[in-house]
Amino acid sequence: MQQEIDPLKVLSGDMLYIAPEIALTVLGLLVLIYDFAVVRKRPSAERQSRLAWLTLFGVVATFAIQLVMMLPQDWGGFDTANLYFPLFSGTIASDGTSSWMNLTVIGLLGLIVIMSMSWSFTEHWGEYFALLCWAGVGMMFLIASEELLTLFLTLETMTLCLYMVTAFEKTRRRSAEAGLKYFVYGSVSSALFLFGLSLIYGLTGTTRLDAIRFALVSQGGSTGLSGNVAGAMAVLLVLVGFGFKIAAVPFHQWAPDAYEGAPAPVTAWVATGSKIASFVALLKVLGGALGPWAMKGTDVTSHGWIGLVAVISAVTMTYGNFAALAQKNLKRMLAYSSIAHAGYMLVGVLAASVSANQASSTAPVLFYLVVYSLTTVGAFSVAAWLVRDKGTDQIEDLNGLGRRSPLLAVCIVLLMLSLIGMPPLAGFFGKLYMFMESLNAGDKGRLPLTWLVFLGLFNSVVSAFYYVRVLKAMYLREPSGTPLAKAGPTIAIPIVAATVAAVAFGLYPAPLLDAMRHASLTRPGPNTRVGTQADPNWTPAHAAAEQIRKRAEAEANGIRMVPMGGGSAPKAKASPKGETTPPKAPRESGQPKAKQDRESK
Amino acid sequence: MILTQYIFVGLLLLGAIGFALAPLAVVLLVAPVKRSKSKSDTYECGVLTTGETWIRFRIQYYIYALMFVVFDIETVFLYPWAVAYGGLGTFALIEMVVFLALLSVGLAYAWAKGVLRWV
Amino acid sequence: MNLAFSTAWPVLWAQQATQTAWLDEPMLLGISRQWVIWIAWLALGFFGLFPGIVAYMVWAERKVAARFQDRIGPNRVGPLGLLQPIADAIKLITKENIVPGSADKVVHLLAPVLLLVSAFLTLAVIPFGFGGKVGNRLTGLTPIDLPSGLLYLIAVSSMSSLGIFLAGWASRNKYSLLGAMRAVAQLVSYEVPQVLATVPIILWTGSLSLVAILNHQVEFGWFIFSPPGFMAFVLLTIANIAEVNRTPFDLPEAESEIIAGYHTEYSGMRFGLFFLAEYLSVFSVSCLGTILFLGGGSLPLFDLRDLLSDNTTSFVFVNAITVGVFSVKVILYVFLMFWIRATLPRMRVDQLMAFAWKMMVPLSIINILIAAIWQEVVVGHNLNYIPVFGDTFRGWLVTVPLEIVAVFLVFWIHRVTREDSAPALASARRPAASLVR
Amino acid sequence: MSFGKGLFIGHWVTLRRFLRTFLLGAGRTLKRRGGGHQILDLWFGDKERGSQPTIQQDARTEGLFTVEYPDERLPVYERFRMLPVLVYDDADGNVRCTSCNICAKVCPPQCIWMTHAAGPTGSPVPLPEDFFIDMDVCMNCGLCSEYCPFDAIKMDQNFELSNYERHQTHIYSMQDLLVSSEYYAKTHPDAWASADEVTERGKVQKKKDQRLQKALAATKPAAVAPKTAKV
Repeated sequence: MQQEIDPLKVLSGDMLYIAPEIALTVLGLLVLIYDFAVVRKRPSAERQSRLAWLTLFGVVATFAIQLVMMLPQDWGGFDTANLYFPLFSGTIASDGTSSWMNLTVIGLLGLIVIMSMSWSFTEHWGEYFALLCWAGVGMMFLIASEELLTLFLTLETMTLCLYMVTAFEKTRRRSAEAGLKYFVYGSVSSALFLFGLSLIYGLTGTTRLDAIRFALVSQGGSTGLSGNVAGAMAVLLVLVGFGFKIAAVPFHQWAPDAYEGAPAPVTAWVATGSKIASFVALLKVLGGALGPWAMKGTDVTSHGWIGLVAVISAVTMTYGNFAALAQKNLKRMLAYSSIAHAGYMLVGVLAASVSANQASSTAPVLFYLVVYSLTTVGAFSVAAWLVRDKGTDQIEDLNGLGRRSPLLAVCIVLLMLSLIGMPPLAGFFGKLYMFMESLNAGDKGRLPLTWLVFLGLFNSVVSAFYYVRVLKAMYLREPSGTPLAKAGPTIAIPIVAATVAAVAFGLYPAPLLDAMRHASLTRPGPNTRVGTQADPNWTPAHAAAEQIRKRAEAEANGIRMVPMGGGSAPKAKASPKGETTPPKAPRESGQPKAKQDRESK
Repeated sequence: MILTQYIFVGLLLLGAIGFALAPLAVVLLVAPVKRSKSKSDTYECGVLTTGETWIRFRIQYYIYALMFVVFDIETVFLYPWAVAYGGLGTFALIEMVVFLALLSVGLAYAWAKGVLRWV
Repeated sequence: MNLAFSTAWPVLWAQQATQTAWLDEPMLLGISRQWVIWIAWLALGFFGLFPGIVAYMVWAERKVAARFQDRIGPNRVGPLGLLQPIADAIKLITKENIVPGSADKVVHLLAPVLLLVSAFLTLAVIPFGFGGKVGNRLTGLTPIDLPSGLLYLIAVSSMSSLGIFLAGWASRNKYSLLGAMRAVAQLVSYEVPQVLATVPIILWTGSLSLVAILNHQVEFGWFIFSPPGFMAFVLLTIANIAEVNRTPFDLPEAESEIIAGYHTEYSGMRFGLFFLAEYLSVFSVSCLGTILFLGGGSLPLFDLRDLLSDNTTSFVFVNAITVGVFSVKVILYVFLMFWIRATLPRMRVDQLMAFAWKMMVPLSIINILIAAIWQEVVVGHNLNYIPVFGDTFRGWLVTVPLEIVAVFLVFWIHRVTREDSAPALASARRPAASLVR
Repeated sequence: MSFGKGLFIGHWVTLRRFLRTFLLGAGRTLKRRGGGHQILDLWFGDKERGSQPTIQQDARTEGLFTVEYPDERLPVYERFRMLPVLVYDDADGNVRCTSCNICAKVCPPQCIWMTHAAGPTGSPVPLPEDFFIDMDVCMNCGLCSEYCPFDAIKMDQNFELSNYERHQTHIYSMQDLLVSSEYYAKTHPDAWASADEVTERGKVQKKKDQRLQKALAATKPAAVAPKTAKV
């Protein structure tokens, strides 16, 4: 008789793994209730600061929860950084990538909430902070999603919240215009994206990412897209959806207006958070699920989406950089620079799907994502500073900043250099790893990718010009008009944090890269089928045991595994004969009796 | 077996439409038709209509429609829970309390924002 | 899923399987028995008996409303005015059908049809009697026994707001448009409590099918006899009255405000269809209320099921009684609506909306929780447990105070927020009081 | 909890009225107060039913108090005014009206006019030759009967005056207006028995007797002259 899987026990088990997301949702609700219940009568400024502090406190708490989740098991954590847990019958999975990226997203949210305290650009503070948190929840679920429907749902949650928050500066018409453009463009592209997903479901018969890859591999090995029109359509439409999200060139028209119109903290959140989540999803869908369609055999230039993505990446890089050259407005310039960075990261995505050691090839992209988003938050807080004092965000308003607040000016210089990719800073290492990764593609694929790498370097040089223009304004120009007021803590903290990150990861990139490599390793290998909810005796503990076995294989073929944070290697040593001793059940106390007996069978 | 029962619904639908249109057809045969200009313009207490009738609605109706959709979806989620309630443990009750609490916060929020006041 | 739940379902399937065999053998002229039954239902029931019932409900309403006002009511057309409905019908048919020039002709015609169709469809699922008996379960004298009967009912009953709005919009008249918008806003606001009020029923029965609900009430007693059940009954009745646009809530077609609401531009038989649809939905809504809370055709003390055996005479006899009892209950329910219509004045539109969202919806949500608590306290978690008196007493002990607290809470919140939200009104009242003193 | 108390009281009041219509008053049985049975009445009922006022009721009547007008009638109050009529003493057929035109002058809508009768010798005689009231114009105010010194014109109580044609017949001539004093006595008993009308009648009777005596006296001397019927 089919054994009873008690859904509720499994569900309650899984809830613990999405504790950070739950915390953030509840935080959003609390902020909302606090706004309309307690501080409704207070003046807007006081409401802003109280709600901001409440949100900040909540975000720090969520950061702590996420950190605890990532501690290794014997320290009481769930070791999510090293283990892969499919949750809610496989729709989302908590693994290394999702843990690390959650950490980054929550950190960014903290910086953005701090930045939002600098000046009052709206009265609906309750809704503003709640929407920021819920957009964060959407991002975290998007990063963790393992299945097309959940992917679409979480993508929509994130973007819907961002549409609304973009239009929150009711006093300025530009904000409404930005919100509307973002919304109209977004809804059209998400409709096409959905159509693409349905085509993929039609072709493969399943919506789970690993099952799609499995189906494509079993359908015809890696024959790429030759003669497969429906497949090509599906890939094109999916690229439309993702192109919009990461603002790649053919789908970037909304980005400059939306970035410029929206209030600076929101722009930062859109430029960083939504990009991180979209790129991780892109890696999972293109790199993971649609891998077999990438290219025929190892020939990069054959039928497959590699060529298409390469072209998009090249065009995005060059367009982003050359358009940024002509910009007078800081936020618009940063918008085009973020398009350019999207181009670079696409190179990383390409590298990830063609490079030899598939398992840890996504590490450079993740590294670059983290570094890029931290530095961009710093850059946008400069824009916030401008808007707060001058109301406009032209670059020449920065004139003479070098003399008035030298410390912050130095930080801004470092940020800009890191964005260019100068050697001592993190930006350089990000690009370095990505381009190295794309160079060690298979022998047939190396030539086109080398062109791409060359184009990337050339663009970095071009980008130096418009970043340096900011420095020129700060140091070589006399202050014109009213000088910028002293940047309060709410502006200084994001800038300093971003600079510290850029410098620290620049001087000593190894730990971040290892963490990212570790993160990408915990993802199930390209061809393995993850135990799905269907088989009866599946439990999180069971998945953990399988992971241990997988890491044993990885160690067997020579990839050194150094877990981040010096946690001791997981206790259960996998003996070479492949027979594994089940590890300590992850949750002694919370485990109902019946389940433990089942495990010990 | 279940699906065939909907055939009856189809039959009833057609029958109902027929039952509604039949008298209207009889009216065509029996009722007098004396057209006149004044008889065919809209009746507004005798005053001639001015301006366009199909105007844009007030935003009030849109928000009520949204509120309705939210609470209708809530019911759609409540139904399966209620059907399966017998077989589930008290955990289901706690989970549903959380669900209803979330929605009540939504209602309270709308209430506090003065959306529910029909102006 | 524990034992009770997973086994209940196959039994239902098995039972329906045996039924299909019996239904499929040809009965007359080669048509299978099932189709014959359906055609009988349609010809006799839906397009014969029900319009008759509805026509004479109109007559009954006028007589009862008259008697409430010490009048006699129609008594000229035939003995006791019994031919009045026929006279009305003839008048409506022979009247000229005026359609405004600027109206949208097709939609103007379709709106009443849609309304009538939605009223008819709600009756397709209602078990009027006990029907046959399979094992211990009654199959219910119902045209079709859908396993998701209640869901079907909600879907169909929300079609009526569509019909009303089409009528208002198509007749291209400012007043009818205004009336239609108000009507739809009201219908939409009262559909939420109506639907939430049915959730406790499903909670206790464990199934959406109305026949299962009937069976449950026959075995465990009517749902109205428990505090959450009674509160749900009150909520459902109020929401039903609002759904059907009857008196305390008949603002959308209030003559005093907006000529005749959404059917201003309708005359002749099209207006007749509106009238027929309204009374048909009164009938179907009261049937629904009776089935859900008053135990359909079952008598409170005497259990008719054991009279049921296989031969047709017992089938006819028992079902005759149940249909009789059912119609008595429906008549009482409809009389309640007539009674309310003869007593209460019309509600102002903002009070009407505030009542729906600020009192009915919170109350129905709280009532669902209290119903779950009642289920926890009285029945516990296996569906086959027959609650003994001790349990029900404990249930009452727990839920009655909860209900009272819930009602007071809701009224108190409303009173507090109303002060807050209408300061002008409140302050206006106070000086007047001082003048009086 | 005063909130909602009104609901229950209101419903109780209406229900009580509803039940009382069945328990007391006309609603108790299916019989109509004006005779005839509610159910079988319309086709088999006796035709002239409903000509006599059959129902007595006032504000304190409980239960059903509908008067089904054509079949049941409420008595009309004596002072009810509906269109004036001319009174003639039925004892001797003497038309009281002396066509003095006071009523024509006093009538607010001026809807009375008359022509003076001429005696055999052409000299005016205190009688109207013809007397017209325009029914549509008359507003039943009763001023004519107030001012008439001879109690000649009185207000009648017949209100069922509908007819099929409204141009010719709505101007009542004297033939339509003349009504016997016995009919007046029957419809206005109190007024007929009231002191001033009795004294008035007495005076008129006395004057009539004097005139009769005078006429007889005038005819007696010429006992031989043939009696001229002057009256």
